[in-house]
Amino acid sequence: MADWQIELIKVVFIWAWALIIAVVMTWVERRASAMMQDRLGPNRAGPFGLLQPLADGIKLFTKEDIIPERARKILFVLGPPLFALPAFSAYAVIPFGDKIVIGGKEIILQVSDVNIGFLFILALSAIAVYGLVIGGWASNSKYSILGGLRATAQLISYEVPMGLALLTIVLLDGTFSLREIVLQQQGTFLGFLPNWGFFKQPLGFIIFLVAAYAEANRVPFDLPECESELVTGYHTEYGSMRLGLYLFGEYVNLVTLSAITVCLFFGGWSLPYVDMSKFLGPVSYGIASFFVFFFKQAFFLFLFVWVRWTVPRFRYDQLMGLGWKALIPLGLVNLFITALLVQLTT
Amino acid sequence: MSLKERVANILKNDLLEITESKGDVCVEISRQTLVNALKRLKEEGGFDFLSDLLGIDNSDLYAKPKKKKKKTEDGTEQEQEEKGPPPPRFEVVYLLLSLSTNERLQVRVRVPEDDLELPSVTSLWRSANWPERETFDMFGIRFNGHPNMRRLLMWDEFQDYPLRKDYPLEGKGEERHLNYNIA
Amino acid sequence: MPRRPVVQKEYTLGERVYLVEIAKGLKLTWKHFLFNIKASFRQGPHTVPTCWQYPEDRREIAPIFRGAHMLKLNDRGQELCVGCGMCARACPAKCITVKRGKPAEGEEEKYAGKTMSVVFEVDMLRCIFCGNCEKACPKGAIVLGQDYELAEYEPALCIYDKERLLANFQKAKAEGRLKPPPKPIPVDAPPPKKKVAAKANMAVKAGRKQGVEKQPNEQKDKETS
Amino acid sequence: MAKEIETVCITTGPTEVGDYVTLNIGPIHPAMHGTLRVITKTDGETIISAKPEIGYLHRGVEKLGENLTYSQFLPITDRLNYCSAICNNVAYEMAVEKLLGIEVPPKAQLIRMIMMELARIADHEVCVGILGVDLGALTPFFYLIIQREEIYEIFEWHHGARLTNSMGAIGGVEADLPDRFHEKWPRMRDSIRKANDDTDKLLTHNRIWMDRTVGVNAFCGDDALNWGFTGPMLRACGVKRDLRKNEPYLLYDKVDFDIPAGKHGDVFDRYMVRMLEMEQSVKIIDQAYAMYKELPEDAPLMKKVPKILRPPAGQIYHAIESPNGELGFFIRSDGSDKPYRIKIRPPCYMVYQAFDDLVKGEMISDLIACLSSLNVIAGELDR
Amino acid sequence: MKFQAIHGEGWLLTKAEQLINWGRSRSPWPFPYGTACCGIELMCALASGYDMARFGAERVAFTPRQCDVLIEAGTITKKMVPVLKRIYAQMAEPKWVIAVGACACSGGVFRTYSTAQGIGSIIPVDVYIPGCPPRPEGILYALLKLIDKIEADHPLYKQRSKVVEALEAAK
Repeated sequence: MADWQIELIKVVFIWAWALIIAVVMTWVERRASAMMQDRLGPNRAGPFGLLQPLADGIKLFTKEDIIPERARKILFVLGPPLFALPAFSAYAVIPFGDKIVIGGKEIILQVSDVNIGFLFILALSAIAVYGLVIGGWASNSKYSILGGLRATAQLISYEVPMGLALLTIVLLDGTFSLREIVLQQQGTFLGFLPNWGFFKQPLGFIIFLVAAYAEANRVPFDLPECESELVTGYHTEYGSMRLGLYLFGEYVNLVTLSAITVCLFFGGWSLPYVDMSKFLGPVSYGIASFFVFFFKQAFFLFLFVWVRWTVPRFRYDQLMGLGWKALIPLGLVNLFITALLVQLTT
Repeated sequence: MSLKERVANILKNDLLEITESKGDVCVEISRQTLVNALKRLKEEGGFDFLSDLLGIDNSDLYAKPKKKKKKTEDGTEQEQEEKGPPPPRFEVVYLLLSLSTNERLQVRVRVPEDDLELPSVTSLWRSANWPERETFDMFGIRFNGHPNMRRLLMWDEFQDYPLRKDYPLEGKGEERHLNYNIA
Repeated sequence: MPRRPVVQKEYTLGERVYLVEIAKGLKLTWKHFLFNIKASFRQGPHTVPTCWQYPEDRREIAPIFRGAHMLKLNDRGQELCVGCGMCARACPAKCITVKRGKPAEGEEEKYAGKTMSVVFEVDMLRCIFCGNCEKACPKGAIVLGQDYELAEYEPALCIYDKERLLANFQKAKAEGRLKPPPKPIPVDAPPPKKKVAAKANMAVKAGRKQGVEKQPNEQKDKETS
Repeated sequence: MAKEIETVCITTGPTEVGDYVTLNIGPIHPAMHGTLRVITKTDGETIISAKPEIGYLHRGVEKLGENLTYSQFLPITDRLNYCSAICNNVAYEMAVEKLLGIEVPPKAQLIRMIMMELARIADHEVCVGILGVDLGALTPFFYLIIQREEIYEIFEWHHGARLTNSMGAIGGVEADLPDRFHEKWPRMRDSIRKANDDTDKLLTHNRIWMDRTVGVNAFCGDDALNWGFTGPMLRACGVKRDLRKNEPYLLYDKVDFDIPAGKHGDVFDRYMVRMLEMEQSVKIIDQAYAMYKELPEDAPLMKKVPKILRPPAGQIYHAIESPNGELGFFIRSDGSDKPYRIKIRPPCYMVYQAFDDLVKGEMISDLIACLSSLNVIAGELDR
Repeated sequence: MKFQAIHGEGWLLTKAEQLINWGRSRSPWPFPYGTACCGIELMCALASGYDMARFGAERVAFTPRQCDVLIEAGTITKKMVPVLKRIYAQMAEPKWVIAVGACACSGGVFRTYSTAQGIGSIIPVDVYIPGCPPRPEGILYALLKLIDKIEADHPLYKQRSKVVEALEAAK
């Protein structure tokens, strides 16, 4: 197989995989939330209701497509894909496994190992905001525009603490490449802890996680949608598959964010204390590393769901207050101390 | 001192009539002295809480021929009223409450049909705000000095006053049409 | 401009740092989650104890639940309704139409009383299921049953005629879902005790005559007392 | 009844000058409970003014009451505050009984008390649950609604309906406590407490919840009295006033319970008052049930009343403490079998008219929180 | 094989119709237009005890653009009629309406000056539920009836006949 063929297969595979996780996530979200709330959740479409997302998809596809008369039509159409696509693209630089040897060829389980993968992700997540803002503005509805405004302010101000938290990891590992970072996180730290970003940077992790929640518009930071205040916020005027893209984009976002979390703070595909490559064959090692990564990712996906159904949501000004008054100073202090320690130890 | 006596002491000459039914004391005062009398009741009598305010259309009550002659207090009273010229059609009842003694007092004012106006008591109790609007909405009694004398329950274009006795229960077939230009 | 009290509330340290209380909350939802996950693997439609999976797993309906109406037959299969129209008068929604008539020649056996209802219609769309008709009926003929699956595509189907009401009764009888006879209500009344018994009887089943006779008596009692 | 808890009040709020965005909220809006509408002027997210518009559920109940007999009107009262229909039923029955001049037997009074307190719990559960939903915490709502289902089951077995109960009749109640109640109550008491505990764990000390509620829409006690507030709303402002204590009816003077009161009248205090009141209701039911057990089994349930009620002419006002506050019925009778005029004094009507004052200067999110904590029930608001 | 969506003919399009119906019937997102008492029972039907979400009727959104089934629970007063009309007009096709309870079906006990006597004369209604209010089971039963109705629908055939009509009109 030529290289480009392998690359193509990888691209198709990772897109499909991200899609599948996102689709399954919608089902998990509904069933898990139901279980937390002492009820059952969708269980009629297919076994255990697993086909529920499919049914929703079919329904949304065949629904009438309404573009409000006074909406900005081009922007209205542009909004949803602009929101959903960057999250997909960000998945390209995530190493979802170590490497696999097939037919004597060593294949890296990553679409492309960009040496600035880190910045790429930050840039893409900034683009996704436009999807919300454009959607909110183009709808020509007051609720939508409020949602869009909230999205802008929220996502921009949480980008900063997120960046600060990520910078500490960069400082520690000395690279922007996600693959390099994961490789650096193998082994142990202080002799008994896994050498993960989480143990080296607990504060950074918390800041990152909070910022990730805000980035993904999840409760307690789901102000742009805010069911009870803004009807459904920025996508109030959207129906049919455009709405589907927004909802779906949200889950793809979750998938990407949880993948980043795993890469940066939880050692990617590696298991703590155990080096899988020593006792597994080249093929099975590749598969095993893939699944290790997946299970770690699944935990964070579940955490997203779990937190959502537990806490109330912030108020707009409190949210900004938390971002600017708590997370950014904390992030700066954390960055400073980390820099100092790195400087002292090397 | 019983409630009746106390109220009579406070109201003095403003008191037109005092009745009691099943323990509920009802005082009648005239339109002209209404705000003053209520103010005195509030400040001197301790009736500092306005529970509610309501209108009554008495047209049916006086028009109806009495089927049975009852020997209760109220019955004889009403027969006496029937002898004179028909009393004013509308009546507004203020339900007062004393928070310190937990006594309740009804104050009623009669409003003739040709001059449907009353002074507003929103300056005394802000709780009279919506009840007064509702009384206007349902009976057409205007309250002078009310900050926002508009219809409350029915829509603005509605013409009639539904709780009047001559308005049919099932309405006159009004429909609401909305032009969507929200100013 | 409104006046507002100055609010000063001290937050404890645990409250201040967000995470402690959120962790407690997460623990609670996790407990519910685990419990329900375990429960959902149980056999049968009623898995999670707090959720009734409606079409397969139905809740027990109280025997006195006020659902769809039915017209009762007595043990010999005769219609109890005499078409007096008391129910129609007692109904606040005015949803019952009754027309009184004499049974046709040779059909007297079908009816318990000397008269019967020629037309008996209940407009289910109007009905508010308050049970006033049941209370008003001197013969105990109209009863609110347990049926609650009343949805229809067409409003016309929701107007129950006499056949439908009788069929409701037959169905309920076949399924053994008949309402138990009402318990006599203990009434606080001055002696003689005869009247208490009479009232209690009336609630169950009483001749129309008795009812008519009793009413003015009662009223007189009331007025003199 | 003076204010017992002192708070310092200051005048604050935005000035109504300038060009603002008009935002129409409702009547179909997730937080507007279906029929409320508020027209707000906003400066960014800050509310400059909020004018509630009501009447979207005005069904002409009072006019209808003039055209129905006394016993026919009873089912209509269910549809006022449909979250706790029994309180409406009992309030109306007691008003008519006052007009007739009869007193119901003690057993009936106890049953009424038990059922009313259950209804109060159910009402508060919905209010707290909806408050949670509107502030983004959905899960407590589901825990509370299950308790409500249990309470409904008892209602259903007692008088045959879940929501619009039409409980009892004028002169007493028609059925003794059902077996279900005897079986279930000991367990239910615990499960009600557990559901409240769960809600408490998820919300009360959560900083996000506290930030959203503490100090939001704080209101002064004397203002509240002037506006005609009653019930939990008034108690949250620090005025300990409860008709069950102040003007005892039924057998409330024979049971021992506290009146929970807040301090600032903010959303948090209202929430806490409601939570604590549920606890008190459980206590009242326990005591009433103990008293009930002492009565003989065949004790009378009904006072003898004629089939067609013709109360003597006169006008009365009778009020009880419904879950939302003072629920009063003013009835004027002209001696016929239909009331001449019925006026209902709904508690949330008085509270909701102060809405502009309550939310002025707060943010849109606070408006939602405020509205949910007021527990405005459109049925009794518009009648 | 005929590529025509006539009922009973055209295997492919019949299958497609079945697929569409399957999707639509398993994901009827409700618009809870709960105005009065029935709204509370609707809430119970949506909440834990009965859990309407089992049928896919989840994601309660209050924006008409995103919903399929308008569950009209409660009284519609004359003041509300224009709002209801507008909400219905804003919903995207295909849309269905369930009228819950006596007030929505016929005005119920409120035969008064301010109450609209049923929503059937205002917007098309698919399923009527008597009851005041109906039990949550009654609401679920109606939802199941609606699902049956959706499954018996011929969306593509309808679409085709619409197109045909439009073409003929153009001629």
